[in-house]
Amino acid sequence: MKFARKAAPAAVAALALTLTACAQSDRDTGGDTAKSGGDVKDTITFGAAGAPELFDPFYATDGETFRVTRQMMEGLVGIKAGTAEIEPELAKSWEPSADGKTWTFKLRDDVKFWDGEPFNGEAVCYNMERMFDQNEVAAGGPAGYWADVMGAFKSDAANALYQSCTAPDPTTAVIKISRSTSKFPTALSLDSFSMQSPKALKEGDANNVTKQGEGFGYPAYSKNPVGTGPYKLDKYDEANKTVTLVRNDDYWGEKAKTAKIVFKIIPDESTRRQELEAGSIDGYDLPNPADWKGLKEAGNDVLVRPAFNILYLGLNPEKNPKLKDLKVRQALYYALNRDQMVKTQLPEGATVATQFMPDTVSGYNKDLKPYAYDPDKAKSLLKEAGAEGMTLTFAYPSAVSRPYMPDPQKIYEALRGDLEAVGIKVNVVTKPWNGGYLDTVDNGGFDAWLLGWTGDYDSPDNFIGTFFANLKANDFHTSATSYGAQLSKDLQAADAIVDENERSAAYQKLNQQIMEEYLPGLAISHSPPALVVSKKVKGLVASPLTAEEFSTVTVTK
Amino acid sequence: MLRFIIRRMIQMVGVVVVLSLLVFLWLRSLPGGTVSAILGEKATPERRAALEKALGLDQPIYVQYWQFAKRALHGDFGASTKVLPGTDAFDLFMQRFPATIELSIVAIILAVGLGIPLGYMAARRHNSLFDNGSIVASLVGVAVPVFFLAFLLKYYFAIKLHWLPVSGRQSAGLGATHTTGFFVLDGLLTREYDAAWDAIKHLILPSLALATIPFAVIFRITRASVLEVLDEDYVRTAESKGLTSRVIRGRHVLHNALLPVVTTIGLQTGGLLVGAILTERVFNFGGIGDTVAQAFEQRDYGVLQVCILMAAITFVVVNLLVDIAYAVIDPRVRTR
Amino acid sequence: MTSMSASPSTHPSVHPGAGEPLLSVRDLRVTFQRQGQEPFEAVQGVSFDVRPGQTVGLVGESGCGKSVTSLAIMGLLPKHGNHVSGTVDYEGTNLLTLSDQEMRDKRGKDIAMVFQDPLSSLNPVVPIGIQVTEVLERHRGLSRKAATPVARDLLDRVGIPDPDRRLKDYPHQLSGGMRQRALIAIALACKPRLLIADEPTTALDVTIQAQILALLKELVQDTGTALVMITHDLGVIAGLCDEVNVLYGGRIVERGERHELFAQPRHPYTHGLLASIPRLDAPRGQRLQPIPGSVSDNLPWTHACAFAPRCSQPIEVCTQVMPELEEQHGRALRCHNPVEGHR
Amino acid sequence: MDNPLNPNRKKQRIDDLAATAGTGGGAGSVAVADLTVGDAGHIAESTGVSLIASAWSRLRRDPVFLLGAFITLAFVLLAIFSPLIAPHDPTAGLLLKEVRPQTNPIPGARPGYPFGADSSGRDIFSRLIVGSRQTLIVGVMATLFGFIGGLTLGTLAGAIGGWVDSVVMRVVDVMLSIPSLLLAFSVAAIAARPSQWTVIVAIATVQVPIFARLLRGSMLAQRGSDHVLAARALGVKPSAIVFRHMLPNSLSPVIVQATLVVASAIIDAAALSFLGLGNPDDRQPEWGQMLGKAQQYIYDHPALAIWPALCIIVVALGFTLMGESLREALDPKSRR
Repeated sequence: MKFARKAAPAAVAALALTLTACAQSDRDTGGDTAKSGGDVKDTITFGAAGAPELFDPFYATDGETFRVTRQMMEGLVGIKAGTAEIEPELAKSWEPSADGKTWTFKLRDDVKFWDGEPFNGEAVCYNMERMFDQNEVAAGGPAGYWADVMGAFKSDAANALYQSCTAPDPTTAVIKISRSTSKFPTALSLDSFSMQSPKALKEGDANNVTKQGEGFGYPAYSKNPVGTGPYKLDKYDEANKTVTLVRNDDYWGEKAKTAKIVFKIIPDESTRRQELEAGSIDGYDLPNPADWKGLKEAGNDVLVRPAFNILYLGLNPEKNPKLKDLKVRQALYYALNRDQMVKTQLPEGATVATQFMPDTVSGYNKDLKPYAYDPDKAKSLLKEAGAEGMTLTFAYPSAVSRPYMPDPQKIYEALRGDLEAVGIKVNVVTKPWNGGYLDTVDNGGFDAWLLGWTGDYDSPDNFIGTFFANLKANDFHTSATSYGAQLSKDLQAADAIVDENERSAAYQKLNQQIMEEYLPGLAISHSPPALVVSKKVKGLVASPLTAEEFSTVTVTK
Repeated sequence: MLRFIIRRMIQMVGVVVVLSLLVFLWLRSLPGGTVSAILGEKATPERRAALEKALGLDQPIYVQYWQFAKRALHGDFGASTKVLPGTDAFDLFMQRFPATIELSIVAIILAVGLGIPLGYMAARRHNSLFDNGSIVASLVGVAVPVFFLAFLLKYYFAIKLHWLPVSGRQSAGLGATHTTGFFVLDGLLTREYDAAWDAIKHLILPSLALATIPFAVIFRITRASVLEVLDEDYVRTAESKGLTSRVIRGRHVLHNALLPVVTTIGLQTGGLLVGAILTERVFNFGGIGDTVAQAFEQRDYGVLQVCILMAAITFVVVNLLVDIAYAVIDPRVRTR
Repeated sequence: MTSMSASPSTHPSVHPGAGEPLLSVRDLRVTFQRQGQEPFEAVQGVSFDVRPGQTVGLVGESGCGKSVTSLAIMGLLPKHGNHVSGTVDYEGTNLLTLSDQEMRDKRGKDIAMVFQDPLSSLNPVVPIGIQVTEVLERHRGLSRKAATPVARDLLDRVGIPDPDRRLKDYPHQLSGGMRQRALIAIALACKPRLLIADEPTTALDVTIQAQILALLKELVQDTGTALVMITHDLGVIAGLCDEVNVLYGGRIVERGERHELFAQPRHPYTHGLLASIPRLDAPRGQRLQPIPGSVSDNLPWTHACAFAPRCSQPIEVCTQVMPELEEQHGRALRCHNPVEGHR
Repeated sequence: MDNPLNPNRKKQRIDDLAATAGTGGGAGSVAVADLTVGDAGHIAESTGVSLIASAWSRLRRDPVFLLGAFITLAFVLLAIFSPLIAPHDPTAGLLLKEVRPQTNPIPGARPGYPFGADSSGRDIFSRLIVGSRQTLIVGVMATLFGFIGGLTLGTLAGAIGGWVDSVVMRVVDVMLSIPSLLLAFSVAAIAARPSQWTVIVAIATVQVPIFARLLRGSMLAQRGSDHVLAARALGVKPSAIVFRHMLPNSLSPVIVQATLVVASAIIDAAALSFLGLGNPDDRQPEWGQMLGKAQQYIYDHPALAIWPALCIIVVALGFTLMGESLREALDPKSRR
């Protein structure tokens, strides 16, 4: 005990010092509150489901982060409120070359980053080069959207979609890409590709992503981002799990209507609901469809977003050879009573899918009709294929709720019942989403499974391209089928068509082929995700891309 | 005494080393993993491979453990991958830990502050209505699943009656200053008394829920222990000396009766971590319990490793403190 | 030691301890009532006197009610589930009618008690010194500081070596004999006029037993304290007591002056008790004669002699009629068919 | 969450309980011998059989025990005959056609459906009734597996002694030092395919060290006891001594513990379900799972949680009351 006795006073003294040193209140003295008087609140408090990963959107991958950074950052290309369509944002206009490989962007000349740096062509190119030039660690993980869209980084420049960026004058940026693609320039509307202050990026050593143990370490910049948007980052109180943004008073466009946004992180959905009812938050994302009614009755506005997703039943012909027969796959499709499932298990506004993309995406084929519910036809098809009484290992994920399937188990139960009704023996398998479900899907461990996709941007390639274009490795194992190679080739060809109408026509044809001739999987439904705000909140426009902007929002007292 | 403490410290190091290996192996044997958690639907084989390589998860497991052990020795537990990506796992732990400590302290104060006096009263009125009633009440308290109790409290006091906040540690718009991470203390130190009061209000329901089981246990142990001590010869001796009931109660009955209670308190304090997982989840309290559950769901290895190891160390330290406290009040241990 | 009256109440004075009885127990009855169980009368009308300075023994097997009697006198029986009746006059005051507080004032000051197991009777977590001083603080109004030297002297007086150090020691650090000495020191701290010793030597080694008995005898004589000695061991009685009460099944079955009783036990039970003690002067080859059976064989006193089933010489009436306590020649006896002649 | 009846004062409590085994005759400590005159002599000669007999005679009149036994018996009967009692098929989505996630997620009560239906249109009343069976299976199987594991370890340690004892007991101590639900959580998490059985195994794992310590303690206590020494002196084979003499005498604390474990197993199953580690397949209803899954609808439809929670509370209370009164009846120390 001797040691402890000697050390104790010192420790106490040190503690006391620390406490006094840090016991200064750094609270605002309430100036803001006074300014924005009237019947409008100066703060929007929004219930977020998760903590933002970091504040440099380039390394972010999830919606919770983008919801925050979207208020602070802008890209060359923006998204029209309430739609998936693109519109000018930091670029006033753009023009592709005839081969679709050179894109000239005309930039706004009245934009400054918060730190006073001007936004111009050089800044654009600095940003593009910064995104392109990632170290190995960042390339492997955090820079995921770049990897998705551009294919590769500077270290592997030959395989990259992005080639170069030049700034002939301050209001012009010219971006060269290696091939014509439907992604361009739509993909530039992704939050990850927001424009950030070159000076701040440099000073914050923004590209210095490191491997830290089994995770990634991010540079200082990721906590102090500098953008051009209507809000600035004020404070991230990690202990109290709140992110506070304040209005950017020098914003180039229309200034934000409310001075402050507080994102309160509440992972549990029912707790978000309770907080809303208690009035401690003004709104939250992804309310449980079961709560919609109650929420509306309590006087809240449930804003239903147009569905921009697809739920499908994946099939693996490699795992279960019976599935190689188109008739069997069609039989499964006819067996499903999707109308009833959509009505009973999915929220209002959900629709039965006719193809692997929602109707807002260009290339959607309006003429396709859904496979009707026809158990008799299913049975006869199975008989024809000699697959009566076949066994199907059919899986669904537990411990997860996705926008396209709010309650996987319920959806599964409905579909399973339909399959069993036509004489198929179903092996019920379930695994936790992060606890082996996705891994098993990727490893081809199930005959059939439920999965889906939410679009990142308005491009057919983002849907059917993602699913089937990569012949070597896709969840549907199209490489094991007769049509796989052809489909992959056709998809790549369609993507490269420069003319929009021509391209759309090509995709429509592909959609028809996929659904009628190939049927690699069964497209099930589109389900609209919603967000809910109290009736005091005005001016929030729901976005199919879940890309709501809060700058137009006011909250009455 | 000092030797005893040193010996326990050495034991603790052993426990931590063994546990670190166990936790490491446990994490690696979990189905699924960090990669799925990070990539979600975008988990194509190529992206998977790239991410595994970037995270070093493609190496043989013993290499991974060796790397982990080497880093851990320097206090480097890596960064969080999903709970708070990029944040050092240890920093994350230190940031969340005060919430759990604050909650646990209040809960244990409630449990002890109510459990010991009520247990004593029940024992003194052995077989009375009060005694039987409180025994049954404590058994009922134990039979109620904690998370359900937490929900009931929240439902009535926060949602229906609006007396107390629904969740969290502090109201979002308060903009309170946080220095130590103990919000009540922060409020007092920075003289933001409204913030301290706000934090206290947020503490009431979760700590009540968390305190139930330790309370029931402490109550029953105290009661049983007092009953036993009341029957002891030395209490009769004390009575035969004509001592005042105050002296008998304090010096002879309670002092002895509290010995097993102290052990119990220690064990219960350790067990609070479990209760905290459930309670913090219901109240979105943002402490270690909540973090562990979240890290588990999202397969955030770094955070899980740190949290479990630190929880184990805390457990051992608490038990050490209990043993020291035991030695202080039981001379038979002290002077052995 | 002249004539011994059978009835204590009419008995004039006896030496030692001449004069009015210090303690006079009359028709003491203790009934245990447990929930859902038949009431059980552990003490069924016990009467005896203790005069100042006198040493009185209560002898019997375990379960005969002797300890219950002592606890009833001290007012230490749990209030709940026990019923005590009769009178316990201490210097003219019926202790059974005193309030809890009044009784507290008497205990430890006027009447003290030494218990059987010195280890369990001392608080394990309080130093010996405080266990001595607390009684001084309570009854003599001394401060802790003032009481400490007194306690030290007390420990010294009961023969504990190095009393200064022992004051700070805890019970587990003392030997068995030492602990019993400490208990005696505590009991005698306020110079009580009556000391009840309940099997004070049972838990001790034989060699220590003798020391403790000698100490008790010496202290009692020095201070003029009356002593009620409760024991199952007639050997202890032999060395210490003036008068002996033999209890069986909650009643006194025989009473007499020590020498007379030892020389000529009349009750078969007393006789049996004496016969079961090994004697050095017994002829070689003579076997010890244990009393057969156990207390569980008892008959109810109400319509029989409780001892009859174990008796060596029962007659028919023993199982039909309760014998009364009859007094003759300074002795009292409760038996239909007493043992005749000397041992 | 962790149930204080089995859990955390663990070691000490377990050892106390173990000490009550096979010591039937030693009753009535010296201090109270005189007070329990009639009783004491009786007990002094009693054997294990009459210990149980006397315990039974006490239990018969104990209202606490009777209430607990009544609840337990009703529960077991319900579980056995549930399919006959339930008005509807608990797995059939009878009201599914009414279910609309956004307008009518939970069909309400009506004639024939006293508690309404769940979100899959299944009759809640029937599910509660039939759920008793799975609940009983979880409780009993978890206890049984825990007991078998504990029996193996405890018998090994207690009967063989020596280094086997040390090794086994170190393992047991390590297991006991992990908060119980955390251990169950860890075990359940490893399961590649979560199901009712993973829940059972996870909960059973937590009980293994408790049973092991209990059995080992009471066996050690008996190894030195007279009847074992006598049997050994008579040349009875060691295995026969263990199985015929020691084991039967160790059973009374084990029975007490088992009764309490059933209660905590049912509660723990609910907690696991709440944490998302329960049985994901809800075709066969189980109360803990029903409660765990009801969290999603708890705000608008608290009844969905309250009914299964009430069932759990009542049944857990029944087992607990029975266990506690058994413990008291079999514990010689409490015979006052």
